[in-house]
Formats: sequence, structure tokens, C-alpha cells
Amino acid sequence: MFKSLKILITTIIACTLTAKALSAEELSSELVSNHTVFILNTLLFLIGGFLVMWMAAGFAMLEAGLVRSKNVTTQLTKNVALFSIAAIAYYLVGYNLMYPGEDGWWLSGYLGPILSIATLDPVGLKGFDELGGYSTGSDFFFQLMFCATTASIVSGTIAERMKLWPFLIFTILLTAFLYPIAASWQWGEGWLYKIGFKDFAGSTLVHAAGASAALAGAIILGPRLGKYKENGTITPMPGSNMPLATLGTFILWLGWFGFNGGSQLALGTIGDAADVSRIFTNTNTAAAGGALAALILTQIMYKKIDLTMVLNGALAGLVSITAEPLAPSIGGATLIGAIGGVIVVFTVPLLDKLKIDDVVGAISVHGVAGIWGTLAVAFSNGGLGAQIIGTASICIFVFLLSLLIWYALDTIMGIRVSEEDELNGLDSSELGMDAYPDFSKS
Amino acid sequence: MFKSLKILITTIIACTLTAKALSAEELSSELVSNHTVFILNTLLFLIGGFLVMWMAAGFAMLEAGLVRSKNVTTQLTKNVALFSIAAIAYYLVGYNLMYPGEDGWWLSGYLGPILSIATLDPVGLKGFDELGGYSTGSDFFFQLMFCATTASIVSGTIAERMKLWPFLIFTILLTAFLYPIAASWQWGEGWLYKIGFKDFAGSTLVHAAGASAALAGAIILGPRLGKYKENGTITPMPGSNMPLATLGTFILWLGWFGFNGGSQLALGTIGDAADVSRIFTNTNTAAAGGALAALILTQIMYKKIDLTMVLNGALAGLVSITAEPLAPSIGGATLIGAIGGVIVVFTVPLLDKLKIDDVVGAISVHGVAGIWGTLAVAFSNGGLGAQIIGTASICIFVFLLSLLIWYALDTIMGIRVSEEDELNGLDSSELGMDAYPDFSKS
Amino acid sequence: MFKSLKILITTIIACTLTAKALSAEELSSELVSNHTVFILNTLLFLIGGFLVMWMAAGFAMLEAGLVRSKNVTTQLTKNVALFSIAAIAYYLVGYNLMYPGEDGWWLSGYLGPILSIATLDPVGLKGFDELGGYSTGSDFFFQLMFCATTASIVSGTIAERMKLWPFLIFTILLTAFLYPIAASWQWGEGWLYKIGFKDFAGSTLVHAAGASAALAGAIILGPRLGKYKENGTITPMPGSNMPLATLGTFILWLGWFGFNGGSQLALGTIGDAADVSRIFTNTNTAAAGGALAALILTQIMYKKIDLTMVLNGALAGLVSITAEPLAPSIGGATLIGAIGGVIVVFTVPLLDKLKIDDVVGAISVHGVAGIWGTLAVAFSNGGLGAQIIGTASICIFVFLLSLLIWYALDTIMGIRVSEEDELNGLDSSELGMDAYPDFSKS
Amino acid sequence: MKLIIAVIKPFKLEEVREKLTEIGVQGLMVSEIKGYGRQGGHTEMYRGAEYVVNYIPKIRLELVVQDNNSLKAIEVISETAKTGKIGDGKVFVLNVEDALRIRTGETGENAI
Amino acid sequence: MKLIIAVIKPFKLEEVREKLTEIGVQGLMVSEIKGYGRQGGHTEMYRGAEYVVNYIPKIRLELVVQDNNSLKAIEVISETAKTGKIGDGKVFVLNVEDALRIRTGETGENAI
Amino acid sequence: MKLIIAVIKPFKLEEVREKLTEIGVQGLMVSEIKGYGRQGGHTEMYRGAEYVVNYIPKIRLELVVQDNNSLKAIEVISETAKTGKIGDGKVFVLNVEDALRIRTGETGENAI
Ligand SMILES: Nc1ncnc2c1ncn2[C@@H]1O[C@H](COP(=O)(O)OP(=O)(O)O)[C@@H](O)[C@H]1O
Ligand SMILES: Nc1ncnc2c1ncn2[C@@H]1O[C@H](COP(=O)(O)OP(=O)(O)O)[C@@H](O)[C@H]1O
Ligand SMILES: Nc1ncnc2c1ncn2[C@@H]1O[C@H](COP(=O)(O)OP(=O)(O)O)[C@@H](O)[C@H]1O
Repeated sequence: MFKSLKILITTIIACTLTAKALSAEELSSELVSNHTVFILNTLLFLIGGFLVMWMAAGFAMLEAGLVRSKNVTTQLTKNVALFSIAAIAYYLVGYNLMYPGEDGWWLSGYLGPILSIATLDPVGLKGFDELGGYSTGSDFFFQLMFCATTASIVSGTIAERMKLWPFLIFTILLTAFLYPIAASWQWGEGWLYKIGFKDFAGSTLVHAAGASAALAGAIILGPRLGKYKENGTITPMPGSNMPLATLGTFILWLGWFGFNGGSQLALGTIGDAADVSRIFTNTNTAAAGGALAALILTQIMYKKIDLTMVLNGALAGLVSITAEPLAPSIGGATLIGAIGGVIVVFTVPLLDKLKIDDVVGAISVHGVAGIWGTLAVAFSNGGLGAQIIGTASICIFVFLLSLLIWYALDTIMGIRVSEEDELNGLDSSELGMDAYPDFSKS
Repeated sequence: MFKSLKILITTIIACTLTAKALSAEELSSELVSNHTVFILNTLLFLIGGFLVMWMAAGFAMLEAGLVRSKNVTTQLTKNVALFSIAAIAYYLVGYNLMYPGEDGWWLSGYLGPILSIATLDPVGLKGFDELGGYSTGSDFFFQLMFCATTASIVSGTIAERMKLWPFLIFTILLTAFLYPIAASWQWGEGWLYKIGFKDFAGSTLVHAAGASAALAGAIILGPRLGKYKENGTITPMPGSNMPLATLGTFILWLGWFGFNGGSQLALGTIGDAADVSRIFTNTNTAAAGGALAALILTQIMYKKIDLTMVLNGALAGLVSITAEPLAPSIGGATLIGAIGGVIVVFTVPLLDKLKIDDVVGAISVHGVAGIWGTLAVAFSNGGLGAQIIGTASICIFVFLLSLLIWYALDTIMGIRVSEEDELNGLDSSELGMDAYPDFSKS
Repeated sequence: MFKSLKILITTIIACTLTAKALSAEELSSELVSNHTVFILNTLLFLIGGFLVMWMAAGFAMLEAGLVRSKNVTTQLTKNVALFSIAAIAYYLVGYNLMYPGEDGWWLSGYLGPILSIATLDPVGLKGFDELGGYSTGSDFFFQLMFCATTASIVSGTIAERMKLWPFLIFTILLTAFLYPIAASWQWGEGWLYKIGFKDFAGSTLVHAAGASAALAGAIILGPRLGKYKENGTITPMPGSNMPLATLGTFILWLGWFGFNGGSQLALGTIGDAADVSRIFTNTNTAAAGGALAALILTQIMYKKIDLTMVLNGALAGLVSITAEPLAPSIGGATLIGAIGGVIVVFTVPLLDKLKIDDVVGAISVHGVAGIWGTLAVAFSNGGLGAQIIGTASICIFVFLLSLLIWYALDTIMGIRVSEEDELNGLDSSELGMDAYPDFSKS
Repeated sequence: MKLIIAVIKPFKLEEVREKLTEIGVQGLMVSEIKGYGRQGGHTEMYRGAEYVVNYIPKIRLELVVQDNNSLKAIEVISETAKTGKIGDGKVFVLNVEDALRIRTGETGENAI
Repeated sequence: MKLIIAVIKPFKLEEVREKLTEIGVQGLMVSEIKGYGRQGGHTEMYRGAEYVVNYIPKIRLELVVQDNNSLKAIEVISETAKTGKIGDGKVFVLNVEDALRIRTGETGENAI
Repeated sequence: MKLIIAVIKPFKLEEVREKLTEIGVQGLMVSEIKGYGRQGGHTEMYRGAEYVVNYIPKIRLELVVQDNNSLKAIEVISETAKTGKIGDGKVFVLNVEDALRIRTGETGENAI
């Protein structure tokens, strides 16, 4: 997602070809014109963008399926609301904060301009001289979806016990400030970008960042009542609807082609087209690897396959390949994804042992697998040092600020529902609306 | 959606550029060839078309989630059937009726040819001399989906009490005649188009038209048994499945990128690509604005957020921006959508006061917000007079003819199930098939 | 899907145009450059591919909706697992086995190379001289999804009684060997291709092949306990969740645009773009025809519409048109689809009479309608002989080998769960995880 | 005290509850059941196979009332739930030996 | 009259109902319950955490029969529902003081 | 033998079951019901229309115990299920005439 770089390269390639002074026939049969490049790049952003938008539905369904039925309506409401909030916060603050350009930094490489709202290309590009590699609107649309994804990750972890409004307020801060600032360090060509950190589509910048915010929330919030008994046993609280959880996973799987494929940021050369294809293939196979690893591992370890782990495994595979979906071979991508799947099977119970209650496994899936994926970039691309610095700085930054915000929210308004409300379910106390009020004939 | 106009402009621009007699290099690096334009425009229709097709699933899920479980199978059947009927009715009658071309009108500007079925380009465009701006097949595919959407709007309002067959017969008439005739006045370049009416993707032509048909149906049909008590109280009949309703809303939200974006009708110039991007962004932010407006308003007015209102709010935001998703800034689009959300929160109880029983809120979402959106075009584009005439004439035309048809159907065959059947649920009387027959272990 | 052929034609057309020695202006305004063709073809594969990938979710939802709730989690697990397995088996073995190229055959026209794993274009097409018509990665991605679809068909038929692991093992063999070998005869330009067999997107090669494997499984496995009573009566075992079944059908309907449209294999000429548009339209109308035929027929025959038959009818319409979605007119496609819908309504009870227990109707939908569709190609394209030979050879080959494999698996490990486990539901015995554990407030 | 078990048509629930409230009944247990009885027995088709619909969705009400209130309660239920069509349901009366309100520990008729 | 409450394995429902019909039973209330008993107690894993499965899905049948039919009904249930494996269920018999058919107003044994 | 019917708040189920097990209760029937009682009556909004929430989700426990165990079981339930807030629920006791274990054919108190 180093936008300017990519465009530069695209342009250079185009120019080089032009410079070859080909005959007219050769020219027209080989070149892709600047305008066509512009259109194709824009199209990639739009297709990628709507696929990532669809992931919002995926998170909503996955989480609705993995919470108990007494909390389903609240979980759905959180998901619709967070996506809407992200749209507006990113427009008002986040976008320009994330991409300050050369001169926009308030604190060079660290902090972009906060008071600056996003604008689009004029209608019909009227009076537009300078031709970039894609339309601003398509870029904004695509980048916004990444911001929203970060927020979606949080809602799953803190489900079934957090009040609605503190969560929504946190979402505003996360999507307006936390994510854009952290992402600017890399994608806004800030200090991380300068030291050579690599995170193609955001294993760390999106996924581990979201998981860090979630982890901070889970710590301040504490586990669900009755989840960890005094005698050390863990009470499973099975998700209420496996088809929804599976549907959500398939939606995310589909959306991920946009997430990773769109992050190529260009479709205007044959090289880019081939690369997007590689990315699609690798993304798919990493998910498959993650799912099968979790399937085999739960069969071996628990004697029975655990569908929720298989779903988590597929997602962990996707998260793992996100930092570098282009370079690996299909086999390599499968392996990277499979290790993501293994990670999940081990870290989910580990977090339980630490009494960190992550309702849908988001910290394991997006956090631990995200870190794994980011570090694994060093296998194909080298630069382990930069990878470690990048991963650590992003995670720590988001984690610490989130901790602060959650703590402040807890002090000011309380972030947790009362014990009785939690026992009766948030749908009754927070919303007064059952998710499944009948399933009967009354 | 002024197809011919757009194509003309596209062609003119292309020709002008060509006419400049650029050097070969400039030519090939700047121009998008006619053929490429054709392909890209066609591609926009196809992508837009499949996204709008997906809205059929959105309506089905939204409605299945908002009716009581005893009526779910019937609601699903209606949705699958109406979409199928629209496909065939629009092919046999609607398409050419809607686009009569210069010489096809039976009644110039008012009524196209009824006896004329749609045909596609020959395979491989064999023997095709005249190069339009896109393939006929892609246009037919895209336009068909708009026709089907109009029908989808009706099914939600009249749910839980209407017999299956009268509804299907109404759908035939709506998709073969009512919608195509009304739409021809604008998109077929009929009289409304001539007076300068503007409705980019159909806030009125599709949404308010569908809602007008629904309103007529609700009036003839009467409210559900027990909905409005004699003492003036209203009995809520909560939807049976909130995850389905939320999924449906997300599906519609996704599909709307095709609905509005595809209505640019062209992707072959950089200006068009940038415009489609603006449209995507504005469409998304209007939905977000509508959802958040409803969320905040229900919190303030009812002390608790109402998820079904938030979902309706998002959809109302989408409907509102549909008449002009291109001109407004992001901020303007958010506001237009937010007002749509506000409208829904106020008109849903208002209709209840009028004892008009709209099961899913379609009249408020598609009708009132659709009218708002169409009139709001005057803010950016002026011409309030034409907007009022256009909105009123479409709505009244569809409403009155629908009223007539519903009345005739009621007289001939009765459109309402018996009292007992309604109480037992339509799934038992109309179909003999439960939506959720077990949820048990038997 | 005769890849090389298509490319050739594309190239020839492009060359012919070039050869006309047009003036520079004409050139640039009419030609689509080779590179643009490459990008557009690749894009078609990618869009087609992600739409077909989405069909995996469709099968999962359809099947989860049509089994009883005690078997839902198992059904979901099978669907996620089979899709993951297909990804890896097709990569390791299937892809090159299916496309042996000129010199890769082990047994010319019959058997490709088994020990050969798929690779992608290098990153950025570095050092890539030979410019094909599309990127290898996009082709692999697209073809893989067809392979996975074949496996998805099987899982529905053998639901509610087959153990998880034998099914997964069968899936490995099906996706690594059976499907690729059979498909190579046509799409790998093997012997069927040489005799002039035509199956555009795989009515037989994918659908009837999958159904043949399913039929073999159903025979070895036997019907569900209590399905066929000794006195000859049939016990219906209604699907547990109609909204899921409907959602699944809509997902498949949407995905099918990628399935058939992508099988044009090219989007780089205006002729291809127009053809893809025809295919979209015909695909949609065939589904509509199938759904309406089943709707009308069940109303007439059973006095009540059967939603599950309408859903099956839509799918049968889609399967029927898959062998030739390009040549027919809209009317013709509607008819071909409608006959598919009729077929389903008659063959579903017929299979029951033969005591072949097909839980979701896959043998009728994908098998019988698939054969119908393939033979119907002769109407528009002639060559009934080749169609019969092709259909028969593919079905018999897959059926017999599947029979062998199922039999072997049954002998070695037993493919059926114990009577008690079947009665209690596979979710309890195979996975220990309910699909809907609460739907309550506990 | 008596335990009255009534099985009624689902759409009659609200009316019956309201009428029972009017005569002073303050508590009910409501559950959804499937009823097998004379009402069943019609056939439906599912995927081309005919089958007999044996179980009809019903609501089961349970209420414990004081002895002297029992006849009135039965009367109210039977009058309100009646449509005159087959499947209207049944009322059964059982003797209750003791009752207890968990919140207060009250027992006997005070607990109802 | 007697109220027979039987808790059985879900897959036995149809067989039991058919056999009861054969001996003249004309009405049943069927509900889905979770049974806690000796059959429970095995452990499962969910997301890596072990837990004990205490509740097993069961079907609860309630039928009111004439006194002289009660033994036969109990016998039929116990014979038909028996698999010999743990968790087959129980039958309990309670006395019913009165019965009423809502549709007709009939009471006593006529109402059954 | 006695049939104890207890209606309790859903989240108390596990605790009550555990405590009952401790005093030797070996079987339970658990069902989900909607309870109508004093606890109901607050109003909610749905799409702008106010309505009264009358039915609250509850758990209904049924257990058959030996006569001499009945008081202890009632005591355990009432103590464990008590929160002191409205809606804690009720316990009702009925007489059971006979019991039978389907698996073994045992009857009477042995069957429990
Ligand atoms: N003997 C019985 N024991 C328990 N429940 C019964 C009995 N007879 C009928 N019922 C219940 O009453 C319901 C209505 O009875 P049914 O025979 O259908 O019609 P009706 O009440 O008009 O005689 C049945 O669905 C069943 O649940
Ligand atoms: N004392 C009891 N009171 C109420 N129900 C009981 C009692 N004992 C057993 N049950 C019910 O009977 C079912 C079967 O009992 P269980 O102990 O599991 O096996 P078995 O019937 O073989 O002795 C239980 O699931 C429970 O619902
Ligand atoms: N007379 C009764 N008969 C049957 N069930 C009752 C009766 N009274 C109360 N209940 C049940 O007990 C539950 C709790 O009663 P409620 O009046 O709400 O509070 P409390 O138990 O604190 O008095 C109710 O939801 C209802 O299901």
C-alpha cells in the first residue's frame, strides 16, 4: 500500500515503454494508455473496496453466531454502528491524518494533520490537470474500509458484557485517531516506512492493531461472569448459531480477496494484473491451510473437530498471509496460513488460562496470527529487525492508548453492564429487543 | 441513467480527443480506445448488475427477519418468485416499453410499445456495424435488476396477511407495465426527461414507485389482525430473526454500490471512473449517516436504541442519496442520508397512527425518504419545480394504478387470507411448510 | 473453456485489426492493446473466480438449511473442510493433471501428469517474455473454484448419515484426481474435446460429475434411518431452516454469473464483452425459468407451492443453461431453465421411489438437469452424438470410480455412523457441538 | 390449591391471559408444545412425498390457583379459548400439596 | 383419570405415539426438554476447554388417560421407548381431578 | 413420591442443579418457559410503539423425589434460587402415584 511509490513505478514503466519509440502498431498493441491505467487502478480500488465493505457483514454474522442468543441483537447493533461511525470519523479526521503527504505532518513521520477533512475529486474531474494513477474517491473508499475493519475486530472480543455507548465512543477515537496515526507511520510514509518495515495489506497495521485495542478492552473489562471459576475450571459458553458463524467466515474469506488483492493498488500493467492474481491465489490457499491445520489439530488434540476453531483457523490463515500475499509460492502461502491455524488452536486456550476472555477469539486470530504473518515477511523479504520494530511499535502504541481510553471511559461512565443485566443478557437491558423473539407460533 | 445522452457525451469526448491530431505517442498514452470504452462500460453494467441482483437476497433476508416466524417461508417464497417473475416480465414486455427509443412510442413521451420483446446483441457481435457505448445485454441485465428491486419493495409492506397468488399476479403487472411505463417518462427520455427532472439512480423512479405500489396494497389489504386495538394502542409484532434482518441490510448496502455506481452508465473515461468513485463514497456515507441518525434519535426519544430503526435508517440513507449520489460532497451526502434516517424514525410511527400497517417499514424507507432524496436534488442542481412534478407524477401514477389493480384482485379472488389462516400463520395455510420445523433433536 | 483456442482467436482478431494498417488515429481509437486484453481477461477470471468461491458459502447455507438441526454443525464443517481440501489437492495434483498441455499427457487425451504441482507467474511477470492472454494465477484461481464446486455437490446428498473423515478422504481423491482427469478430456483438450463435445461451463463436467460421485455415495451409504418405511411410504424429514436454504440459493445464483460468465475466458474484445453480457442475462433468466416452472408445477400437482422445490428449480435452471449459456436467446434460455425446473419436480420423488436418499436433491439438480443441459446444446449447436458420448463417458467414469472409492472406504473404515449416532444426530456424535445450543436465555 | 394445565390455540394466549388477570390470577407458566389430537391428521406434501401432520403447535398454560378460584379460572379459560372448531384444547386439574414463593419464603396459598 | 408424564429419547417419539394410538390414546402434549440424569456426565471440548455435558435433549410426553387405561398406557410406553441403554427415561403417574374439552364443554372422562 | 415443579430465573439453573445433586437428586426435567407474574409489566418500545412486556424467560424444573427427600429439595431450591428480587419464582409440590424407569422396568421409589 505504498501508494505514491506504486504509482511512480507504474508511470515509469509506462513512460519507459513509450520512450522506446515503437512504431504506431506496436504502440497501440502493447501499451496500456495512461487513462486506461487510471481507470483500471480505480476499478481495482472500487472492487476491492466493496469486497472489504462486505467484511463488515462477515464480522457481524460471525460475532452474532458466536455470542449467546441473549446478546445477539446488541452484537449486531454494535457492528452496524461501528461501521457507520468509522465512515464518518475517517472522513472528518482519519484519512488526511493517515496520509499527510510530504508537507502535511504536524510531527514529521509521527503525526499528521488532525484538522483536515477528506475531499474527493471534482465531478467529472473538471479542471483537473494533474493526472494521478487512480481517483481519490476510490482510494478514500478503499482505505476507509480498512479503518472500519480495525474497529470490527474489537467488537467481538469485548462482547456479552460491555455497554453499548462506551464501545461506540471508543470506536470514534479508534477510527478517527488511533488507527490513522499508527497506519500513517507506514502507509503515510512515516518513520516505519522509512526504516523499511513491510506490511503489504496490514497483518499488523490493521489486524494486530485491532487486536491490541481489543486486548486492552478485555483487560479493563474483565471476563464474563462465571467464565473462569475459582477452582480454575473454564466454563465454555457456546455460540448460539453455527450457521451464522460459518456464513460470517465465508463472507470474510470472500472479502479478503479485496483486502489483499486491492492492496496491490494497481491493475494497469500486466505485471500488476498477474500480481493481483498471485495474491488472490495465495490468500485463498492460506485460508485453506489455516482451516485444515485447525481441523487436523483439534481432531488430534481433542479427538473431535471443533468447527469454531476451524473457522478461526481459516481467518488466522487469512490474517497471516496479509502481510505478504505476493511473494510466497502457493506452497509457501499454504504453510504460512497453516501455521496461523496452529497458532489459534494453541493461543485460544492460552488466553483462557490468563483469564483474558475473548469471546470470538479475535486476539488470537487477528493479533497473534497477525504478528506471525508480519514477522514471516522476513522469510521472503529479509529485514527481520524492521519487522520486529514495526510490529512492536504499532501494537504497543495502539495497546497503551487503548488501555488509557478504556480506563478513562470506565472511570467516567463505566464500561460494563451490571451483574444482573449481564446475566439476563444485554439484549434485554441495553436494547429491550430479543434477537429471536418467537421461533414459535404465537 | 440517460443512456443515450451519456453515450453521446462519451463518444463526443473520445472524438474530440482524436480530432486533436495528437502525435502517436500522446495518442496511445492518453486515449482510451473506443473498444476499451465499450468493454469498460459493459463491465460496469455487469458488476453493477450482479450487485443489484444480490439486493434480491437482501430484501428476502430483511423481510424474513422482520416477519414473525409463522410467516417466514411464505415471505421467502414471495421474494424468490417475484425476482423470477420480474426477469421474465421485463424481458417480454418491460424493457422495450421502458426504452422506446425515438420512434417506438405509442403515445409520444408517455407510452412505449407493449408488444415488443427484448433481444440481445448477436453472439460475438457478429455482423455488428454500429458500435454503441456498451453491449445491449449488459444494459438489459442491469435495467432488469432495477425493475426487480421495485417489486421487492412491495413484498415487505404487505407481508403476513396477503395470499401468495394475488401478490404474484400484481408483480407481473408491476414489472411488465407499471414500472416500465413510469420509468420510460424519465429514463426512456419521455416527458419528464424533457422538462428537466433529475433522478440519478431512482430514488423516485424505483424506490418511491415501489413504495407507492406498496402503500396502495396496504390500504386495500388493511392492517394485520390485532395490530391496532380499538382503544388506539398499537401492538408491536416483533420480527423473528434480527441476524437475518441485519444481514439483509448489509446485503442491500453492498448491492447499492452497484445500484448507484452502475447508474453512472459509463466507466470508459477517467472522469467517469472518478465519478463512480465519488458515487461509491457518497453512497456509503449516506447509509452511515442514516444509520447513525436513527441510532441517536431512538436513543434520545425512546431511551433505548432500536436496531430495526437503525437498519431502516441505513436503508433510508441509501434511498435518499440515490437521486443524486454524484454532486454532493461527502459531508453533504452524510447529511442527506442522515435526514433520511430521521425521516424514518418519525414516519414509521406516523403510518401506524394512520393505521397503515407496513410490516418492514418500506413505505417510510423507500417512499418518504425516496421523495426527500429526489427533492433534495434541487439543492445541488436546482429545478425544484421539475423535481416536484416528477416525484408527484410518478408516485401518483403508480399509486392509482396499483390501487386499481389491488382492488380488482381483491374483488376477483380476494387478496387476504382468512382470519384463521392469518392467526395460524401463512406458512401453514399457504404453503404447509414451517420455516424452522425443528430446532430440536427429534 | 477451451482456453488456448480462445486466446488464439483473441490474438488473431487483434492481429487482423492491426494488419489492416489503420491510420494512427483509427488505431488508437479502435484497438484494444494486447496488454489491456491481458489485464481485462485476467480481471474476468478474478471476478468470476471470487463469485464462484462465494458459491461455497451458498452450498454451505443451502445444505445447513435443508438438513435437520441435529446435523447442521457437521454439514457446515464438511463444507468448510471440502473447500479447503480442494484448494490444496488441486494445487498439488489437479491443476496440471487437468491441463496437461500438448506434451504433458501420460496417456494422450486420457491421463495427464500426476506428479506435477501448480506454479504461478513470477512476481511482476519479471523476465516474462511470452505474453499469454491472461495471467496463470487468475486462471488457476478460477479453475480451482470449479473443482471445489464439484466437491460441494457431493456433501449435500450424503448428509445426515456419513462420517466426517471418509467424506474428507473422498474429497481429496475427487478434487486431486477424479474431477481433473475427467475435466482434462474436454478442457485439457483431451479426447472428448477432439470429438467435438461441447460443455461451455460444465453442466456435465462439473455438475453431473459431482452428482455422479454423490449418487455412488448414496448407493453405498443407503438411505437415512426411517426414510423409507417397509410399507412403501416415504417419511419427509423437513429441512431445519428455510431462510438459510433460500440464502444459499441466492448466493449460488449470484455466484453463477461468475461460473458461466467467467467461462467465456476473455473480456478483451468488444465481442467477448457482449458475449459475457449475453451469458449473464441467459444465466439469470434460466434460473428464473427453473424457479417458476417448479413453482407452478408444485402448485398444480400438490395444490401448494413447495419452496424447497422452487429453490431446487432455480438451481436446476442454472445447471441446465451452464452447458451453453451463450448461444440461446433469452426466450430459449428461459425455456431450457424451465425444463430443468420441471425435471427436478419429477426426479426428486422418482429417486425416492428408487430408495436413493438424496438429502438436498443434488442428484436431480446437478445430475439430471446437468445431463439435460448438456444434451440441449445440440439444439443450438448440433452434434448430439458427441454430446451423448461426452455426457455418458464423464458420468460413468466418475460414477464407477466413486463407487469403487466409497466401497473401499466403507470396507476399510466404515462410512456410516452407528444407528444410535444417526438417531441422536451427527452434531452430537461426530463433533460434540450443537448448531443452535441455546435459543433461550440460559 | 389446584394446578390447572390448559392446552390452547396459540393465538388465544393473550386473550386468555387478560381474562385470567381480570379474575385475579397473578401468575402463569407458558410453554410452547406440539399437540397430538383429533385436530391433526391432514396430509401435506414435502418434496413430492405425502405425510400426515400429526403435531399441531399449541400453547400450554400452567397456573396454580386457590381451591375456591379454580372453577372460575377453568370457566374463564374454556370460555375465552373456545372457537368451537376442532383443536380448541383441554383443561386438566390436579391437586397441589404445597406452594412456596422463593423470594419471600411464603408457603401455601400465600405463595401463589 | 391419570396424568402420565413420560420422558423418552427423542427418536422414540413416533413409535411411542403410534403404539399409544393403537391402544386408544387420542391426545398428547409433546415438549422438548433437557434431561439431567445418569446418562449425562461425559465431557466434551469447546475451544480447548473441557466441560461436562449435563443436559441431554429429551422428549416429554403428557397424556391424560382414564384410570383403567393407565396401566396399559404405561406398559406401552415403557416397552416401546426401551432401548436398554442408559437414559431411556421415566414414567410418572399423577392423579387428575378433572378434565374439560374446551370445544364442547364436556368434562370428566368424556373430555379426554 | 412428590413431583416438585420449580420455576426459577434462568441464570440460577446451574447452581440449583449442583446443590440438588449434592443432596442426592439424580434426575431433572428442564424446560424453557415464559413466565407471567408480578415481575412483568414494564414497558418497552418497538418501532415507536410502546408495549408491555408480560412474559419473562424462566426455567421450569421438574423433579420427582422420595417423600422424605421432598422438604430438603424444596429448601435447597428456595435457598439457592433466591436473589431477593421480584421474579425469583415458585415451587409447587404434587403427589406422584407411581414411577417407572423405562430401562429396567423398576417401579416406585426405586425408579427415581
Ligand atoms: N388425553 C389427552 N391428554 C393430554 N393432552 C390431550 C389429550 N387430548 C387432547 N390433548 C391435547 O389437546 C389438544 C387438542 O385436542 P384435539 O383432540 O386436537 O381437539 P379438541 O380439543 O377439539 O378435542 C391436542 O393437540 C393435545 O395437545
Ligand atoms: N427423579 C427424576 N425426576 C424427574 N425426572 C427424572 C428423574 N430421574 C430421571 N429423570 C429424567 O429421566 C431422564 C433419564 O434418566 P437417566 O438417569 O439419564 O437414565 P435412566 O432413565 O436410564 O435411568 C433424565 O434425562 C431426566 O430428564
Ligand atoms: N399462581 C401461579 N401459577 C403458576 N406459576 C406462577 C404463579 N405465580 C407465579 N408463577 C410463576 O412464577 C414466576 C415468578 O413470579 P412473579 O410473580 O413474577 O415473582 P415472585 O416469584 O417474586 O413472586 C412467574 O414468572 C410465573 O411463571
